[in-house]
Amino acid sequence: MLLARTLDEKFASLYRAGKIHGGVFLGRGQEALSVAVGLNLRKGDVFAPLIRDQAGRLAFGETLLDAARTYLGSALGPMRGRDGNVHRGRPREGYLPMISHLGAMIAVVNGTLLARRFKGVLRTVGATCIGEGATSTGSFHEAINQAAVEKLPLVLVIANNQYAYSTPSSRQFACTSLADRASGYGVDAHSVDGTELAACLSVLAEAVERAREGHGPQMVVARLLRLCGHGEHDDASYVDPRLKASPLGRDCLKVAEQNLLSRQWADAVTIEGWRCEAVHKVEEAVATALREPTPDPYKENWCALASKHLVETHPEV
Amino acid sequence: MLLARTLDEKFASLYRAGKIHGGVFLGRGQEALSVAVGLNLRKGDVFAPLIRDQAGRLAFGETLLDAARTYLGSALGPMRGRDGNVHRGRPREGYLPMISHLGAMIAVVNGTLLARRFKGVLRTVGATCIGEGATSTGSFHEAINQAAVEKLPLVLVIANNQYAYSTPSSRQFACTSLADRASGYGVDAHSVDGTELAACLSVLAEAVERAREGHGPQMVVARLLRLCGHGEHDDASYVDPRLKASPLGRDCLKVAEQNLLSRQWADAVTIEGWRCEAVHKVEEAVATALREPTPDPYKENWCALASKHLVETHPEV
Amino acid sequence: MSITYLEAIREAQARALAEDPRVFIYGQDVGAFGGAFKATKNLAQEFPGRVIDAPISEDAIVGAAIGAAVEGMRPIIEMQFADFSTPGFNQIVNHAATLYWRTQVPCPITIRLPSGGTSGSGPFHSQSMETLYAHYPGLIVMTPATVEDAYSMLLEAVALDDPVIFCEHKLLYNHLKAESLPTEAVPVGKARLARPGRDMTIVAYSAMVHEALAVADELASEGTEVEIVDLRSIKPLDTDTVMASVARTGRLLCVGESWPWGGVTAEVVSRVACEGFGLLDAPPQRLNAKDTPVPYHPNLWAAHRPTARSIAAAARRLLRI
Amino acid sequence: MSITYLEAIREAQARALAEDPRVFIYGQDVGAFGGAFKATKNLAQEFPGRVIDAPISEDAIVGAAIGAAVEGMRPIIEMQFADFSTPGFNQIVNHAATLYWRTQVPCPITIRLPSGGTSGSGPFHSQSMETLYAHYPGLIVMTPATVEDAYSMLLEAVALDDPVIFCEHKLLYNHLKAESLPTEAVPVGKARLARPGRDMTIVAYSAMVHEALAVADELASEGTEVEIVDLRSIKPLDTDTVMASVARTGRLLCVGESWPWGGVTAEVVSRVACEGFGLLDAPPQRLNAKDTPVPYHPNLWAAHRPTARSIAAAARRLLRI
Ligand SMILES: Cc1ncc(C[n+]2csc(CCOP(=O)(O)OP(=O)(O)O)c2C)c(N)n1
Ligand SMILES: Cc1ncc(C[n+]2csc(CCOP(=O)(O)OP(=O)(O)O)c2C)c(N)n1
Ligand SMILES: [Mg+2]
Ligand SMILES: [Mg+2]
Repeated sequence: MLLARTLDEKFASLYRAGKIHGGVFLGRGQEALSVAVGLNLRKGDVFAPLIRDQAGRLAFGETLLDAARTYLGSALGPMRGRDGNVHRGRPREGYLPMISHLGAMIAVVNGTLLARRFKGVLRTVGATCIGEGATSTGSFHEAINQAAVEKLPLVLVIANNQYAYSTPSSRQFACTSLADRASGYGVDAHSVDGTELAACLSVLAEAVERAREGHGPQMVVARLLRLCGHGEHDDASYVDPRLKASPLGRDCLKVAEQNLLSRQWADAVTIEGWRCEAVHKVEEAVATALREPTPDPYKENWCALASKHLVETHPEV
Repeated sequence: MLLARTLDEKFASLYRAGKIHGGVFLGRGQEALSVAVGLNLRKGDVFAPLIRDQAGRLAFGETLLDAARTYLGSALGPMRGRDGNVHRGRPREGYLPMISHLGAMIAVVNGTLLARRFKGVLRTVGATCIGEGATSTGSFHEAINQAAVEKLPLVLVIANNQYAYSTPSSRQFACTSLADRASGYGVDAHSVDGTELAACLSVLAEAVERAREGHGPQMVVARLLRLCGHGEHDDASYVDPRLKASPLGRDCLKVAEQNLLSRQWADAVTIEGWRCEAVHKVEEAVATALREPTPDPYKENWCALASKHLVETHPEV
Repeated sequence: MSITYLEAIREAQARALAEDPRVFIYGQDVGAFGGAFKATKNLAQEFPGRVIDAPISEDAIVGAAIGAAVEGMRPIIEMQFADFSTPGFNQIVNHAATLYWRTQVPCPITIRLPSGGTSGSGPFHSQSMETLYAHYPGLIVMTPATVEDAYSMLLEAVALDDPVIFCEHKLLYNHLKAESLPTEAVPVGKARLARPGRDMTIVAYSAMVHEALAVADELASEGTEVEIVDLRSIKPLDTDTVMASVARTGRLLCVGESWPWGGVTAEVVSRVACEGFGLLDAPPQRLNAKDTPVPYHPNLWAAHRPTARSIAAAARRLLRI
Repeated sequence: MSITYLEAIREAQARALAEDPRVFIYGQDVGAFGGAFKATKNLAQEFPGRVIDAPISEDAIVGAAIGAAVEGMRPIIEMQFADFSTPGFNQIVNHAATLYWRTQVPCPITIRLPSGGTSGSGPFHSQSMETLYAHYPGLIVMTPATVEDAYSMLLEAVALDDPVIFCEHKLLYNHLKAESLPTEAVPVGKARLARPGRDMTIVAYSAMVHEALAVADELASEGTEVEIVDLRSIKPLDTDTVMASVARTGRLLCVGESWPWGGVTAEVVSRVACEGFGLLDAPPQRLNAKDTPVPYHPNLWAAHRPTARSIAAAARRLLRI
C-alpha cells in the first residue's frame, strides 16, 4: 500500500506538471481495503479493480511499469495508448480492464467464473471493487443477483467512501448500511472498517475463502473516506469537515504505520527505508515510461475487429 | 375481480377465435391482489399496472370499453390502434400505459410523484405492479432506490407468481423472500398471501396509507401462482403440479366466493347474478368495440412529434 | 424433407454445441422451455448444462457472456426480442465491441436478436436494431434473409472471433422453408445476387429481400428486369457487389425495414453516390419504414413498413426517371 | 463582456428556471457542486430545490423525467458524459420517444449530453451519440456549434413539447467565446450558412463546423471559396438549406465527428443524392472519424477524428474531380 500511495502521488505530481493527458484518479485512503483484496487473491483468480485500486492492482501482480506506461501513454503499455489511466488490465492474466460505465465489471467477472465452471476449473474466485455510488446502477443489481442465482465465487467489495464525485451517500441510498442489501440477494455480507489494514486483511481473507469454498457470492462493505478529490482536477471542497475529523477520515496508511511502530514490528528508520525504496522504484518506472515511444497514428492499424478480413475500408483522404 | 376475470376470459376466447391480433395476457389468479391495489387508490393518485392487472385497472377506473377497444384495435380506443392489448392507459388521468420493457414504469411513477411534490400537491400516491421476474432488471433497482432516496409515496407491488414466462423463481433470485430486499433500500416491506382477497385488501390499504402519510416507499410482496400461461399462446405445461396443488395454487376468485358463501355475505344466486351482469357488460363492451372502425392508414398522420412543424417529410412514393 | 428458417437457427446451434465444447447458450427461457420462439427447442435436453435460463437481466446476460468469452468460451446469447436488447446495449457497444481493440483479446460472442415487425406486435416487439449496432465500431452485424443463410451465417457467427449481432427476422421464422440445410456457404462479408436483372438494382436485406423478389416477379411480367442484391451482412457491407450491380443497371433503389433517418439505406446510397457516382443513370432512391414507432394494428403496420406494393411503386417511379 | 459556450448553457438554464416554474434540473452532481463541467454552477443556490442531485442511475433519471413531464413539468437532464446515456438509452428511445405517439400526451424533456472527443479522454468519455438518437422516431436532436446556438437552442429545447437530445460539444465549452448572448435566434429546424462560398459546400455540425471554417480560410487564401452549412439540428435535418447550397456550388463534402457507418454524413449525402442528384457536379464526399473506439492518446485521437487538415485534403480532392 505504501508503493501504491507513492505511485499515486507521483501521478498526481505529474498531473500538476501537465505531463499526463486526461484525468488522474487516486486511491488515497482506500489502500488498506484495496491491498487486502489483491493480497488475498492467487494466481488463477480473476480481479476487476476500479479507479481507486492501485494498491490492489499491485498486490494482484500488476507491474509499476504497466501502470506508468498506461498513465503516460507509452506505446509499449498494455493498452498501447488506445486507452489510458485506470482503464488498464491484462485479461489473459485474469486482470480485467475496467470500462468507465460503473457497475459493468461485475457481470463480466461472473462470466469468467461461469466459464471456469464450464471448464471444470475449481477453487478460483473472482473479485471486483466498486464505490458506494455505483451501487445505484442497474448493472450492480443485475450482476450481484446473477452471481447469487448461479452461486458463483464472486467477492464484491464495496468501498463506501461517503461520496460519489460530489454526491454524499445520503443522496445515493436510504438504507442504514449497504451490507443490508446482501440478504435481499441471498448472499453473505461482511462489514469492515476500511481504515484498519488488519481488519481489511482478515475480513477479505474470510470472504475470499468462503467464496473459494463454494459458499457463493460474498459482499464486503467497507466504511472509509475518500482522502482526495474525485480526480486530481477536483479540490473536494464539498467534503464535510466533520467526516474528515471523524474516525472515517483517518488515513489507513498512517494508521498502519502507527500500528507497526506501536507494536514494534518496524521502527521509523525501517519504514523510512521502505518509503525510499518505493520512491526509487516508482521513479524508475516513470522514467522508463517517459522515455518510451508514444503511439504513432501512422503505424496504428485502426482496426476494431479480430477478424481482419471483415474490416471495412473507407475511402482514404 | 369477477368483472376482470370475465373480461379476461372473453379476451381469451376471442383470441382462440382468431379475433385478436397479437398476444393476450391474463391476470388469472392475481385478481385479488390487483383489485386490492386499484381499490385502495383514489382519484388523483397514479397507477401504472402491468400485464396481469385487469382487475386493478377496472378498480382504478378504466372502462370496459377502453380495454375492449385496445385489445380489438378500435380506432376509438385510447391507443387508437397504435398500441395494443395491455399497453394502454390515460396518462392525463394518472393511469400510465406500460411499455413492454420490464421495470421501466417504476421510475416513471417516481417522476409523477416528484412533479407533485414540486407543484405542492400533497397526499397523492403512486402505485405500480410488477412480477417477480422483473425484479431482476436494473430498472427495478434504480427506481426503488431512487424512490427511497427521494422518500416518495410509491407503492411497489410485486406479484411473485412463481414463474417469469417459463422460468421458475429459483432461476430468478436466491433470497428467501423478495421482501428481504426492502431493508437494503430503506423502505417498508409488506408480505401477503395473494390468494386471499381480504388479506390483500388490508395489506394494500395499509401500504397505501403509509405511503400517503409520508412514510416513503412501500414494497408489497404477494405469494401466488399464475393460473394461466404466460400469454394465451402458452399452455404452461412447465408449471410444477405440486405448486398447483399447494395453497399457492388456489384460485383467489373461488376463495373469495367461498368466503362470501361461508360467511353468508352472499348466496349462490346473488353471485350467479353478479356473474351474469359481468358477462352482460363485457359482451356489450366487446360488441361495441367490434363494431367500431379500425385505424385507417390513410388518415394516420404518421407523426411521432408533438411539434408538428419539426416533423421531417420523406419523399413520398 | 423441408426445414424452416427457425429450424435452421436451431440446427445451427445444435451443431455448434455438438462440435465445439466452448459453445453455450444463455438467455431467458432458452432452457427446458426452448425459448419464446422455440429456437432452442430440445437443446437443453440434448446438451445438459450448456443451455442456461437467465434472469431478466439483459445487462448482466451480456456482461457474463463477455467474461466467458475472455476465458475462451463462445457464448450464444438469445435476446427474447431484439427490442429488449436496449438494457444490454451498454455492455454490447461499450464493452464487447471495444474489448479486442483495447486489449487484443478477442470477444467471440453471438447475440441473437429476433427482429423485425410482425402484425399485431406493436412498438416494443417489432424493432429492427441493426443500424444502431452497425454504427458502433467492433461489431459484426448479420441479417440473413434465407434459410440457408440463417444456418450457415449463424455457424460462422459462432466461429468468428468478434462479437456478432445476429438479426433474425421473426416474420421469416415459420414462413420461409428450404429443402435442406446447406453444405457450403458464401462467406460472411459477401452479398448475394438474389436475382439477376439489367434494368435496375434493388438492394435489400432480411425480410425485405422477399418483398423485393415479389416486386421483381411483378415487374418481370411487364418486361422490366430487376436485379436484387441481398446484403446478408450489413456490417461489413459488401459495397463491391452493390457497385457491380449498379454498374450493370445504372439504377439503385435501397429498401430497409427500419426507420428513415440514417440506417442501411442511407449508408448504401451514400456509398454508391460517393464511390460510384458515375455508374448512376438516375438519382438513387431509398425506401424505409415510416418515422414513427411500429404500430400495433395490422392496418397501420402494413402501411408502416415497405411492402411489395410500395417497393413496386418506388421502382416504377425510378424506372421512369 | 465575453461569454463562453459553457456559460451560455448555464445562462440558458438559469433563464429557463427563472421564467418557467415547470423547469427543474436533475442529474449527477448538478446541485451544489454545479456539475462535472460546471454547466449548472450556482443554479442550485439560485433556485433552491429545483436543481437536484441524482444517484448513479441513468435509467431511473430518465424514467423520472418522463413521469414529471407527463405531469406537466419540463425537466432538464444532465448526463455526466454523453457516453453514460447508454444505461438510460431504453427509457429515452422506447419511453420518452414513444409517449406522444402512443398517447398524444407530450413528453417535454431536455437531455443534455456533453459530447464529442477531447484529447486524453479515451473511449468512454468522448462519444458523439447523435446518430443513435436521430434514428429513433420521436426525438429532436440538436447539435449547436456556436455560443449563440448553445444558448438559444437550449431555451428552445426546453420550450418544445418533445424530448430533445441536446448534444453540446465538450471541446467548445471553454474555447468558444462570443461577445454577448443573442436576443433573437434562427428557429430550430433551420440550418445556418456559416460562411458563403461558390466553389463547394461543406456540411458540418457541432465542433466540426469550426474545423470546416478553418479549412475555408485556408482555401480562400488559395482562391477557392468554400460555403459552410452548419446543420444546427440533425433531426430535423434542414435538407432545403443543404440542397440550396449544393445548387449553388455543385460540390458537397459532409463532415462528422462520429463513426463512419451510418450517421449524419450518410443521411445528408444520401438525401442530396436522392433528391438533388442533378445539382451535383461531382460525386458527393463524406468524412468521418475512424471505425474504432475513440483513442485515449492525443496522437491517436488527433488522427481518429476529422481535422482541418484532413478536411482540407478531402476538399482539395473534391475540387479536383
Ligand atoms: C454509468 C455511469 N454514470 C456516470 C459515471 C460518471 N462517474 C464516474 S465516477 C462517478 C462517481 C463514482 O462514485 P463511487 O461509485 O462512490 O466511487 P468513488 O469515486 O467514490 O470511488 C461518476 C458519477 C460513470 N462512470 N458511469
Ligand atoms: C427488459 C425485458 N426483457 C424481457 C422481456 C420479455 N418478457 C416479457 S414478460 C416476461 C416474463 C415476466 O415475468 P414476471 O416479471 O415474473 O411477470 P409475470 O409474467 O409472471 O406476471 C419476459 C421475460 C421484457 N418484457 N422486458
Ligand atoms: Mg464513493
Ligand atoms: Mg412471474
